[in-house]
Formats: sequence, structure tokens, C-alpha cells
Amino acid sequence: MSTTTASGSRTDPRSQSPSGSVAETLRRVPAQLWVAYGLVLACLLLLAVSSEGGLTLPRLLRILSNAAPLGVVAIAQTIVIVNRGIDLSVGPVMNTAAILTALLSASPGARPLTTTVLVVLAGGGIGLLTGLLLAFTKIPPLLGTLATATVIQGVYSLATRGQPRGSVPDGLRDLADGRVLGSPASASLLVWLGLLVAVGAVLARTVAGQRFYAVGANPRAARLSGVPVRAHTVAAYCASGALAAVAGILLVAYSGSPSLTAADPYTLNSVVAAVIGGAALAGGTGSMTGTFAGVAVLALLTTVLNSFSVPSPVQLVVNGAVLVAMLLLNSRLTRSRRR
Amino acid sequence: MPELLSTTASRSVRRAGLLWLLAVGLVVVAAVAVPAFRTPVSVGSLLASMAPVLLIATGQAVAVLSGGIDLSVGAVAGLTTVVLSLYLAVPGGAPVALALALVVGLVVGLLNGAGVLAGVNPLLMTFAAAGIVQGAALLLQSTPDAATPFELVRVLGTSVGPVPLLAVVALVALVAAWWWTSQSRLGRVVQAAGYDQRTAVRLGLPVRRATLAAFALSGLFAALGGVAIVTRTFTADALVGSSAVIDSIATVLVAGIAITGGVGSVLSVLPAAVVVAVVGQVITLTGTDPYYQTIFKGVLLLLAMGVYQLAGDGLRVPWRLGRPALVRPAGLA
Amino acid sequence: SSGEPDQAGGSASSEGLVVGYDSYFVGNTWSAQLEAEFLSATERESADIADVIVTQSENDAQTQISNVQSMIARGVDVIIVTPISPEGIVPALEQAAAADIEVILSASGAETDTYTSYINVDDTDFGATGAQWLVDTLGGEGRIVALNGIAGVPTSDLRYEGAQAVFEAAPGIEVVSVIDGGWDQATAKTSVESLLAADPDIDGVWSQGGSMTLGAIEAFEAAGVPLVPMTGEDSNGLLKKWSSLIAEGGTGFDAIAVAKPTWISAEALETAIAAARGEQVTKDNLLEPEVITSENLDEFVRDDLPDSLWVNTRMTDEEVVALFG
Amino acid sequence: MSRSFGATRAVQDISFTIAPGEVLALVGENGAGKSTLMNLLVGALEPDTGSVRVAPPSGPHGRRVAMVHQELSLFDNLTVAENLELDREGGGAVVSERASRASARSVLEHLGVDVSVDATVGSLTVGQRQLVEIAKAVSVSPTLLILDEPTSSLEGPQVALLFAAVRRLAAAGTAVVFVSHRTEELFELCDRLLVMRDGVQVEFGPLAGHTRASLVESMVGRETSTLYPGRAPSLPPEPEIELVDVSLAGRLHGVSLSFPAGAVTAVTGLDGHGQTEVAEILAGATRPASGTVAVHGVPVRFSGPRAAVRRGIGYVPPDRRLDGLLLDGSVAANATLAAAPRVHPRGVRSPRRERRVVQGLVQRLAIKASSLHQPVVELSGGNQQKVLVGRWLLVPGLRVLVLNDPTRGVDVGSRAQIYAVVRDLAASGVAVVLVSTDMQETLGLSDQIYVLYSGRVSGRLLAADATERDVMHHAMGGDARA
Ligand SMILES: Nc1ncnc2c1ncn2[C@@H]1O[C@H](COP(=O)(O)OP(=O)(O)OP(=O)(O)O)[C@@H](O)[C@H]1O
Ligand SMILES: Nc1ncnc2c1ncn2[C@@H]1O[C@H](COP(=O)(O)OP(=O)(O)OP(=O)(O)O)[C@@H](O)[C@H]1O
Ligand SMILES: [Mg+2]
Ligand SMILES: [Mg+2]
Repeated sequence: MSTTTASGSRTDPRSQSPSGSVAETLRRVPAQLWVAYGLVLACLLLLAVSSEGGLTLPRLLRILSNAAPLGVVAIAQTIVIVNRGIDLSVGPVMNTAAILTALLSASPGARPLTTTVLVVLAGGGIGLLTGLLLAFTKIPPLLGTLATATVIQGVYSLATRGQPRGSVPDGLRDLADGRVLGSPASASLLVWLGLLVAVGAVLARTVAGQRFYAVGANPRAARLSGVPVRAHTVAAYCASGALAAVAGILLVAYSGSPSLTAADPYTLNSVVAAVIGGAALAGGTGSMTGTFAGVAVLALLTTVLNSFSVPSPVQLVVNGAVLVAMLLLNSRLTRSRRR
Repeated sequence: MPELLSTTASRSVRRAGLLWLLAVGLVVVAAVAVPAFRTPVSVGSLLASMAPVLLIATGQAVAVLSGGIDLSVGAVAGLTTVVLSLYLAVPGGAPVALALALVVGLVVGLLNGAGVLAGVNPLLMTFAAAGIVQGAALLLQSTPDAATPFELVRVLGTSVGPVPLLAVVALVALVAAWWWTSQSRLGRVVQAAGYDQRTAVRLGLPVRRATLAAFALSGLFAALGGVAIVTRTFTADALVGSSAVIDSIATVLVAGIAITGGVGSVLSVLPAAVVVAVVGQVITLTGTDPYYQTIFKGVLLLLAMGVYQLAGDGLRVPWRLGRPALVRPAGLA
Repeated sequence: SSGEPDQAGGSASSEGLVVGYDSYFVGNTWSAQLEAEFLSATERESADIADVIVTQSENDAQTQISNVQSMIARGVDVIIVTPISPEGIVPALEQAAAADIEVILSASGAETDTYTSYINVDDTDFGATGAQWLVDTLGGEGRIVALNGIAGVPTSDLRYEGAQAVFEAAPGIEVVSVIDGGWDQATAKTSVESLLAADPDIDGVWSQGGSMTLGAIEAFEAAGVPLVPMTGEDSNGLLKKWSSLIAEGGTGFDAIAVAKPTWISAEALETAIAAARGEQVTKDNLLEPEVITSENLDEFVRDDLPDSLWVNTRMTDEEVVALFG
Repeated sequence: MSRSFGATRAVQDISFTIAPGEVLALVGENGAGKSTLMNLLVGALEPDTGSVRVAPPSGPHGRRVAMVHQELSLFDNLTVAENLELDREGGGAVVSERASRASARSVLEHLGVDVSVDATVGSLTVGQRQLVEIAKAVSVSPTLLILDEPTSSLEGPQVALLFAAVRRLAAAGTAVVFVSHRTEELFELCDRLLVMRDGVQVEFGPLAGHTRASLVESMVGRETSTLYPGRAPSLPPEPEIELVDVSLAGRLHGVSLSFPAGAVTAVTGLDGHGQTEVAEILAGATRPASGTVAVHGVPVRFSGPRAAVRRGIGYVPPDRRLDGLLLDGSVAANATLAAAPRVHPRGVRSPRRERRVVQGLVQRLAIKASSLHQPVVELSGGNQQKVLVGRWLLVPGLRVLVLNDPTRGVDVGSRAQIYAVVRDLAASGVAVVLVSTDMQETLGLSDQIYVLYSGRVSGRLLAADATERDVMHHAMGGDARA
């Protein structure tokens, strides 16, 4: 019998488990997380059997290193989704960051660190404006960010006339290609994992982080309870902008040249990664553990398909089918838990 | 005679009165101020370029009214162009290929609807479907006996004076879709369930049928849009609809249809499409830097949302965005 | 006059032409340079030009048709266009002809003969030239990877068609993987890297884009696999990397850069002006692809100019720097 | 009949009959199983065991069951006529707009409801919507009509309209099941009685012979004379918070109210006369157009609820699911929503502190939950409400607690616990503001009562010597109206 029931005549078999126990904790792990990690495992197995060399740790580290831009932008997307939003401007912000990085690097006396800081500030600034727009109007995030994405694309197309200038210095390119202590892991992988842990800690361990979930779950209730809803919304988009800028830097470090379109697929891929990881677009759920799995699934799946030399149209079909299967499974799991 | 125009129709026109005024005003101003705008070439070009947008946005409007959204419209339009190009491989030739293309659109829509009914968020369901459809279209496109059915496309692409046949088709289709959503029993269920699915299910309304129908229509209209595109481009191109996704959503939004479902009228898609198209045409014709067109679209989107927010009609729309995907409430059969 | 589009001029004046130019795309360095090359030519030919109207089609066939029709509505004297849909553009070309407008097709053709002149490099040839060099370099034996642009885009399909014919004629050549790299360095790099992890035994890379070749080189380096012969395009970044690899020496790398010059658009303008003057112009002006090999690499590589440059250009160095920074 | 949901046995071995023309009262605590039983009756749920038997169809239209659900089933985006048309049986695939408007008009007229058939439901008041909902059920002339708490958002005159309609239908042979937590309504309307407790049938028989007290006793199995705790010994003269000459476009006109610390002040009136606006202004959720809010006599301006919370003002909104709870959030997350910065002073969460604090609250309010991590969506309505009120008990330095309809759909037992806690709070010096449509609650719990009419204060009463008649007199406009 639960200790929490004072005058209870109803019994609940679940109350047998003492609150806060390991079993209870495990029971509350969202089913999506099990599925996401199951999928990661499946991809790893496929990779292991699909190639001559098998699956080695260095190979895995390379795959994850290359996924760092997606990993970082998926963190951004998760924060926003937890907050009951969605940020369709992350791709254009990544492009902006890539363009700015190359441009600033080309200016005399530029240093990679200064460049990075300026670019992240610029991304955060764009996110701030988006956040203010969404927090102080009732424009739905899907459309608000679609609109800002369009405006951002228009502005950088106009400014560059289609042709980004400058180039990426070796100092920055080492982020993607450099070996950390001689291992196959790149610095960008460390950046991703560091951000994952940091953001995860803030979301799960701090009052402010919990309030992101509260705002996402029920903004009206949160507001009436004195939670600064607007501040959290602005903060979420601001963080998203800054993180997307980091992702943009990692991308251009990897690719070597800025482009107006290179990051476009990252917008929806980041949403997909967050959703595979258990974030619901209805807000209030999502975690860094899950999003990591989501990114890993996408990266591994692409690698599996590439290593089987699957032509790109077929890859599109397979990706879509896996996503549909995932989504159907998730909705089934969610519903059976609800009963 | 106001009774002739049903109350629903006049209500939807009144609700979007500002938009209708804006559309008409823009056309008049453009015709007066920009001489090139009045030329037959320009008018024909404008109408022909509007037809696909009108068709696809109409389908999108129905999907959005039902509480969903359809990101697969562009891919479906692309697939349509490819299926048409396979007419040599189809018994019965081009007309059968045309019918087949429309059926394919319908089926993709039905599958989208089924996924949504199974509890998948429509945004993600249709996004995934878009990937699959586009992949399939690219595969088919590379088959060797693909060719453009020139005869059929020429016929479909006929113009009466500067007015292309498909612009007329688009207009008729739009009115039909509006009539269905507002005057048919199932269409009313689309609106009701789009606004509040839980209650619709509790009342025992045919929510499943309505959802399927809405997405099926969206797929069908996207396929029609693909046909309209082929009559201009004469090319099987799996990627040809990519810009249609955002354009159709923007049009639906400018039309004042709430992205949260149930609120707004398909009829308003017409003035919305006119506003977007005329401004675009004027930008091109006056030699304004074309990149401003992209910026203009974004700003227009924001303005539209701002205006409808100010016009707020007591419906608590924005907070409802986070409503979970179409899931039947637990415990109700 | 400047390259910026001015206000609608209406009809052509006797002093100069109103030139309409549709920029099919400026989303990558090659297409951007194609537009820049045209604008640079308008400076040189400014004496004959009253006004220049530039529209952007952003790789959308429908937008391009509308853009061409808007030029007709504005009464330009000549139209230069890079057709995105060879069939779809036809009605617009017919409308232009009906309005007595000279039409020059630049760098891409149309399924009609209603045009004044067509200037291009044959993309099938482009693909075959690189492929033949690769087959010869490998001695007709080897496992190779093909890096395409975007499936469904005519340029990509035609180039691969040309290459495929060569590979099929060489029985010792096995194409182990065909990758769509989207003419994008990062995409090519990721794809080749994951391919190498599964199967490092690759003897050659046929690539139809300069930046994709660069991506492939980086992928080999990242995977620690020795470099192999690769084909590419005349992008300065690739040429620089290539010559530095030669300088290092001792790698298995060798390359050929096949070029589709961006000055096609400049040539198109000159042809347009000539045609408008009533001079006779070549109707179908099909150019041989330019070829760069290790022998003549030094003549083309420009260590002082940005990576983004495509070296077959008529622009001045100042213009190049202004374009690519 | 029996029906379980997982481990919850919602309905066990219920057997009863109902005859044409009879009005059956169905009562029981929250969660007793009333709604479930009714859903079984109409076939919206399948019973695990047992069955429903009905007399063979009589009359031309056969058997028709209509049910007014506990929650409203209207679509705000559609008009009244469209809503009435929506789930009508039969009819073609196409709607005749003219016919549907005409029939809607006649149904509303018949019921005596003054609402335009072309009005969008979203623009109606809650009471009007409830009436439209009832009109929808009545419009099919059902042989069995089930009304599940139809009066929870209705005011006196509207209730009278409803009762008249029910009596008309009963007289015409319709069997009616009436579910309500308002006992006085049961006595007014019903013939027979079915009492449920924890899914079990505890009584089935005539209603006559019962008193309110005996009914409650039968429902809860214990005496509830102590439902309302004692009052404050005296009314402190100094206001903790006051409204001075506050107006709000069309809703409030120069309202001045004062709420002393240590007392419960009720703000009441008929539905839609400005009480909710007062509550929201106090909570900082609505800004007054003119006039001032003063705390300890000092004018303050709330930029939003957060500013109010910072001054120690807590607000319990009327719609717990929409405005109050994080439904998928745990009991702990919901309970600490307002107090988190105080529970975790350095901004870093301490699970141990959280458990201790919430555990105390759960015990104090006797909240039934399997664990502190249980999502509140899984709790019963009454327990959800306790969590909602309890949220403010965790806020140290609470000065004012505004309760807007705090016991809507909450059973007697839980109510008593909530009332006791509210009284404790007042005794500890908190100014409690009670906005309620429940007359008993208003009279029983408060120390002083303000009555609003048409956005103006029409009376102020001391609860100790006020009667229901006094309150109604003012609520109908009082002297100002005469
Ligand atoms: N969706 C659900 N999943 C699991 N358990 C549930 C669910 N809904 C309700 N319950 C359980 O059923 C019990 C009662 O819930 P219900 O909402 O029916 O209460 P109620 O009968 O209305 O009570 P109250 O008088 O407090 O409103 C609770 O113990 C709760 O845990
Ligand atoms: N869908 C469901 N899933 C799980 N449990 C349910 C469900 N519906 C009802 N229950 C449980 O069945 C029991 C009876 O609920 P019911 O809604 O019938 O109560 P009620 O008497 O109508 O209460 P109220 O007065 O609050 O309306 C409750 O314990 C409730 O938790
Ligand atoms: Mg009930
Ligand atoms: Mg209940």
C-alpha cells in the first residue's frame, strides 16, 4: 500500500513498488527510448556484418564525428520542441553561420576563436529575434519560424548574391578533421558530446530546465503559476539559434566551403532525430539521451545504406520507410501506455 | 439576393473581407501602374503559374482544416509528372497514365491519412511520405522508356485567349473543395474534428472517414497540381514540386486558415493566391531585385499571421497548436 | 551602365539594346560565376547596351518560364537563358520569336529550333572525356566509384551517360558504387568516407564536379587510404590541392580536370549583340570541353586567387576577387 | 453490469431499471463510476459482464438515447445551427443549410434559449453553450435522456429552463437519468435514486424520504456535518489587497472590493457578471482598464501573473486540465510548479528536498497517488484538484490565494479536505478570495460575500448572517435594479 494514501479504500497494484525505486524509474523510461536504442543497436549490427572490416571503434568514432553538425543542431531542435515549439529556421541559420565564418575568417587579422564567438553571437541574435517574435505574438512557431527561415534565406541570398565569400582557415577545419590525441574522434565530436551533457544537465537538473518542460506541457498553467513563460520561450529560441550557429561552424569546418543550401536538409533531419528520440511535437517531452539516439540512428542508417551502395533514390525510400515505421511504433507504444 | 449566396459562403467572404479587398486592389493598382502587367503574355503567364499553386494550396487547405498538414504535396506533384511520362509503358496510353497519376496521388493521400489515424503526427507522417514518394519518383524517372506525352500535355495546356484551361480547372476545383468542406456532412465533420478531435470522436462522428477523405483530397489536388505543372514544363521531374510545399502552406496561411485546424474557409485560398502571385509578378516586371521576392514571402507570412492574430475571433487558436496528434482518447471504442 | 537591373526601359532605343538575362541558378560557385561572367561582359560591351534586366530562376523551371515571359512583356531586344526544362521553355521561346526577340541559349539547350543561337559544351562528351582518361590511367583494369551530381538533373544524367558508355566498353573496369554527391563537397566527403570504411579497395574515382573531387580526396585522407587517380573539374580549389599533392610527391594521385567554361555566358552576350546588329551567327555553337592534366596544370592553377574560382574565365583578377572575396 | 479499467473497477454488479417518464437521480462521490455507468448504458463503452435490456421500440422513431456528457461536446469554430446539425442521425450527404437553421431555431425557441443560430459557439458564454448542448440532446425527443452533470456551469434561471424542459420530456414519456453533485437539484427534479460508491450500487429506491444529510451519508458512508469548517472569529478591518474603482471594458464598472488577511472573502453572482474578471485581475492575468489594485494600500501594477506570484498571490483557475495541470507531469512536478525556486533555492534541483516537501503535501491533503512520480493525468479529478490547490501551500510567504471555482466536480469528501486547508490558510493570515457559483459553498466557507451584478458590486454581506435568499436578491440586481 502506498504511503501516500491516507484514507484510500481503492488499491492500486502499482503502489506496491516503493516510490523512487529503480524499478519505478525504469518503468517510467519512455518506451520510445527503448525503441530508439534498439534501432541504434540494429544499425550497429547491420554495419558490423555489412563490411569487410567489420565495425571497429575507430570507424564508429568517425561516423559519429561526421554526425556532429546534426548532433548539435538536434540539441537545438530538442530544446525548442520541449518548449512546445519547432524551429524551421535552424537550417538557414546554419547556412548563415557557415557564410559568416568564411567571411569573417577572410578579414585581416581574423582569429578562429574570435570568429567562432562572433558567429555564435550572431546565431544567438537571430534566435533572440525569433524568440521575441514568437513570445510576444500568438504566431504559431511552425509558421513563425517558416517565415523567419524564408526571410533569413532571402537576406543572405541578397547579401551574397548567391556567392558566399572567403574561406575556412585550417584552424577551424581541424575541428572536423583533426584527431583528438591521435584517436579517430574529431574535436567536433567532443563539442557535440560536451554540449549534449551540458544541455542535458540544465534541462534535467535545474529549476529553469524543468520549467522548459512545464512551459511545453501547459503554457497557460505555467504562466498562472508564475513561470516566466515568455522568457523561457525567448531563451529556447535564443539557445536554438546559438546552437544552430555552432552546428553551422562544424558543418563548414567539415565541408571546407560555405554554401547557401548545404544545411537545408538539417532542418527536418533535426526534427526527425528529436522525434525518434522521443520528443513529442505537443511539447513537454524530449531528452538529450533520446536525441543522441535519434542522431545516431540517422547517421548509422546513412552509413549502412552507403556501404551497401544503395542508390540515393532508394535511400530516400528506405529512410522514409524507417521513419514511418518508427512513428507508427511510437504512437502504438504511447497509446498502449495510456490505457 | 443574399439567400442565393449561402450564409456559409457570405460568412467566409466577410471573414476574409480584407483579403478580398487587397487582392482586387492589387490587381487594379498593378494593371494601372505597370503597363507590362496588362499585356496578354503577362496575364497568361500569371494565370498559368497560378494554376498549380491554386490546386496544391486548395488541397493543403483541406488537410489543414482537418487539423493536419501535408508536406508530401510537392513530392506527389513531382511523382505525377513522372507517372505521366511513363505513358508508353501503360496499356491505354496517355489518358490512362493521367488517370493513374491522379489515383497515385489519391492513394498517397489515403496512406497519409491512415498513418495520421494511427496516431502519427501529420507533420512527420507526411514528411516521411514525401521522402518515400520522392525516392520512388526518382527511381521511375530514370527508367529508359520515360517520355513526355506531348499530345496530351498540349491538349491540357490549351489556352482560351490568355486564359489557360488549367487555370479554369483550378478555379472550379477550388470552389468544389470549398463546397465539400462547408456544405457536405463529411466536410463539416472535417471542420469539427479538425478543431476538436476528442469531442468529435466522443460524439461518434465519422472522424476516421473525414480524416482519410481530407488527406486523400490533398493528395489528389497535389496530383492535379503536378498535371498543371507538366503543362508548363513538359518535363518529368521528381523534384519539380519542392517549392510547392512552402508556397502552399504560405497561401493557406495568408488565406486565414488556422494551422491548428477547423477555422477558416477554402474559398479564401483564391484571394491569397492572387495576392502572392500578383506581388511576385510586379516584382519581376519592375526589375526589382528578385531576392526581395523571397523576403517578401516571409514578411507576408508574418504579416498575415499578425493580422489574423489582431482580428482574433474569440477562438483560442494558438495554444491549441500543441494538441497531440490525432489519437483517439483512451477508453473510447 | 551597371550590371544591376534598372527600371523597366520599355522599348529598345536606337543607341543600345535592352538585354534580358535569366540566371538559372546562383546556388553554387559555377553557376554564380556564369552569371558574373555575363555581367562582366556587359561592362565590356556597354557601348551597345542600353539596359540589362536580370531575373533569377533559382533552378525552378516554372519560375524560368514566367521570367522569360516577363521579359517578353517588358519588350526586351534579346534574351539570354539557360533552359532548366528543355521542353518546357519551348512555348516561351516561341512567344519570344513572335515578338521578334533574339534568343540565345547559354550552357543548356532546348527541344526546338526556335532560337537564334545555342552555345554549350556537350555534357556527354564532358563525362566521356574524364572516363576515358581514367580507364587509360588505370590500364583498363580497376574498381571505381562514380560521383554524380543530382539524379534527374539533365547535366548530371548526361555526364554519367557519357562516362557509362566508356566504362561499359572497358571490360576490366568495375563501377562498384554510384553516389549522388549533389555537387557538394560535404556530401561527397561523407559518402566516400562511409564507402571506404566498408570497402577500402578502390582504384579510381570518376567525379563530375570539382568540389566533389576535393571531398573525395579529403575522405581518402581522413580514412587513411592511399590516394588514387580521380577526375574532376576546373575549380581552383581542386587545382591547388592537386598541385600541392604533386609538390609533396609520392602519392598515387593523378587527375584530369574537364571544364565547361563559365565564359559561355559572355560568349552568349557577344553573340546576342552580333545577332541584334543583323550579323550572321552560328546557330549551334558546340564547344570542345577544355582539359587540364598534370602537364598543363601550372598554366591554369592560380595560387593567388580564391578556391571558388573556375579557372576557365574571361573575367579580370579584380572581378574574380570582387566575386569570391 | 461490471466494467474495469485495468486495475480500477469502475462499475461492479450494478442492476437497476428505469421506466418511461421517470427521472432517476444518480449520485455518488467523484469517481464512483457514474459516468462510466452511463457510457455503458448508451453503448459508448462495452461492459465486461452484464447487459442492457430495453423494451421493444415504440413509436415511429424507435429507441433514441441522448446523452449530455459531463464535458461540453460543442465545436467553438462552428455555428449553433451547424453544431446541432452535426451529429444528427440520417440526412443525406449534403446539408441543407436553410432546413438546419430553421430546425435549430425551433429547438432553441422551444427550450426558451435566446441564442442566434448563426452565432459561432466560440462567442457564447459557458452557460449558453451548456444550454445549446442540452438543446442538442433534447432536439431528438429521446426515449432515454442522460444528463451527466448538466448544471455545473448553469445559473439559477438557466437551471429553471432546463428543469422545465426535462419535466416536459418526462411528461411525454422520456426516461431521464440525472447526474449531479448539487443535492437540492435532485430533490427538485427526481423521483428515484441510485447511489453508487466506489463502483458499487449502495442504494436503489425512491428519493422521497431522504434528506440532504441522509443522501450525503449514503454516498460517502459517513456524516458530513463538518463539511464547512468554522469561520474567522472577526473580520479584520485592514485589507491585504483591494480593488479600487476598477473597470474593464464592458465587463466591470467601477468595482471596489477589499480582501482582508485572515478571512475568506467570496465574490459571487450569476454567471458572467464579472466574478471571473475580478479573480483574473487579482491574479495578474488580466489588466484593468482603469482603477487600481492595492496591496496594503499601496497601488501595484501587475505585468502578468508572475508579478502577482512574486507578491505572494496564488491563483487556482477554474479549468484544471486546461489552465492548471501539466497532465503528463508527475505529482511532484505539478505540486512544485509555483514554488520550485523556493524549494530549490540555488536553482539546482534537489530530488531529496523535493520528495520531502511533496510527501508532506500529499499527506496533508490525503492525495491518492501511487507515487510522487505518477503522472497527474492518471489521478482522479478530486485528487488532481488537491494537487492544484496544494501547489500554493508550498509557496512560502503566500499572502493571497484566489480560488476560482475550486471544487467544480469534486466530491464531498475531497471538498471537506480542501475546505479545511483553505480555512487553515486563512487562519494563518492569508487573504483567501473565493469565486464560486456554488451557493452552498459561498455561504458555508466564506466570512464575507461580495455580490456582483452586471459588472458592479450589488451587495456586500457578512456570511455569518446571510442567507441564500439575500445573495440571490443581490445577484438578480438587488435594490439597484428595482
Ligand atoms: N488514464 C488513466 N490511466 C490510469 N489510471 C487512471 C486513468 N484515469 C483514471 N485512472 C485511475 O482511476 C482512478 C479515479 O480516476 P477518475 O478520474 O475517474 O476519478 P473520479 O472518479 O472522477 O474521482 P474524483 O472524485 O476525484 O474526481 C484514479 O485512481 C486513477 O489513478
Ligand atoms: N478511460 C478510463 N480509463 C481508466 N479508468 C477510467 C476510465 N474511465 C473511468 N475510469 C475510472 O472508473 C471510475 C469511475 O469513473 P466515472 O467517470 O464513471 O466516475 P463518476 O462517478 O462519473 O465521477 P464524477 O462525479 O467525477 O463524474 C474512476 O475510478 C475512473 O478512474
Ligand atoms: Mg462523471
Ligand atoms: Mg471525475
